[in-house]
Amino acid sequence: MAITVKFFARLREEVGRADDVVAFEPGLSVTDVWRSATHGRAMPESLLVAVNMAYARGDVELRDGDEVAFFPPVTGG
Amino acid sequence: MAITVKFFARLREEVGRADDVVAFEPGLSVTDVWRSATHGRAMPESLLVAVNMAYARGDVELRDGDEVAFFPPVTGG
Amino acid sequence: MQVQIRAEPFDPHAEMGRYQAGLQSRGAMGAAASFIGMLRDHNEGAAVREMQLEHYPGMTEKHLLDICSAAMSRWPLIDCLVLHRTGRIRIGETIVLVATWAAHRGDAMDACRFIIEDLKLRAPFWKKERLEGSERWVEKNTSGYSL
Amino acid sequence: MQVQIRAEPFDPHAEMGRYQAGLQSRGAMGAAASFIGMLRDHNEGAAVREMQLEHYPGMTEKHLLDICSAAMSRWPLIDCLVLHRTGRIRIGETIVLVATWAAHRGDAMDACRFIIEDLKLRAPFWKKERLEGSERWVEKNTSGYSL
Repeated sequence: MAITVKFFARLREEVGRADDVVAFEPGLSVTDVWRSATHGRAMPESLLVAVNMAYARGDVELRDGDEVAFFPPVTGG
Repeated sequence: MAITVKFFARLREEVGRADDVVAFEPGLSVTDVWRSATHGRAMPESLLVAVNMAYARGDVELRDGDEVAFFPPVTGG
Repeated sequence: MQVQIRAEPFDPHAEMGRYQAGLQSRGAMGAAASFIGMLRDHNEGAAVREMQLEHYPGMTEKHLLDICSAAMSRWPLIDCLVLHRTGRIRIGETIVLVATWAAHRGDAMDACRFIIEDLKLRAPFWKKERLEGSERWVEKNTSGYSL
Repeated sequence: MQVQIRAEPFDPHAEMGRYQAGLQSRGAMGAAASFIGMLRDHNEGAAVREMQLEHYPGMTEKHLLDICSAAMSRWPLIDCLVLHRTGRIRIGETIVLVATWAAHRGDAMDACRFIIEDLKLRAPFWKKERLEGSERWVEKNTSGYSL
């Protein structure tokens, strides 16, 4: 099983892809997923995180099958 | 010459007319015009006054040809 | 800047769209705000059948223009529009439309609110409600919030 | 309550009119408030040619519905509507429409403002501006007032 990873906007361009998959293992946090999917890139200070389409913090522990999204500050409206 | 007097809404109904004319004399105030046009009726506490279509106070001294309007609190919008 | 007293029903959405389409500085407009007031079928505990709306021809137009001018000088507005009904008004019909245009949202929304609040407080209009079998003058405007 | 992401241009005035005409409780509605955001030809000192607007399919709709639900529970609203563009947007085109309906004006205007401010702060949309010969991501939304 696995964690689905998504990148949006400037972050998608910087990381070089919109989607990724990270292998699930018990105790995996959002921060772990970021490190794994970006090969250790520093987490931007203004980074926003959503787990299963709801805003979440970096220390959230994930469950198998979760969708984790990383994106910059939003600029809609 | 004269002062034109107007009454609106509930006040028009109570006074029994929409328009009136009061003879001008030097020193005439808005309050004088009210007394003259209403035959001494008490001035309602919430009464609003306009002179030449701009809000005014009761002690304003009038000039010949002025239009004085009396009306209750406004309820537009 | 436009202010009109209307004796006949109007569609506030179509009026706002038409007015906006006629504005020159389209590229400068980032925000529009509007308020629409409509006749409800209940007011202060009584069922309302319809309403008669009276104004002070001349002063009302002048006062609405003054309110709009005050808003235009207080906020960096591109334009504003006020349409207000008079005469016999039926349930659901629009009583007033206030619309503002600006580069930025805060200015448009603050100015729109300022105009409708000042209009409610000071513009010479008077409402007489026709209830079931009786009539009454509306005594004063309320704060605009449900109790 | 309706929330839609639109990939094509829309007329916000016609959309609001159409939605309002479909509402049941016409006699209960005393107030409607709206905010319309449009693409300006200038932003932060640069001439803007057009814009590309990206969203997070699924989360964006969910988040807008959450904002509307929060507004409906905080104010006694009758209904609310949010339409938001995505894709390639040209100068003057509408980016967002927020509309609210209530019995009283304060509730409608406060809720409309709450929705657009929360949308600006938290709804997952990202703007990329195309300038003369270059592109840039918009870094963050501003307070909504001219400097």
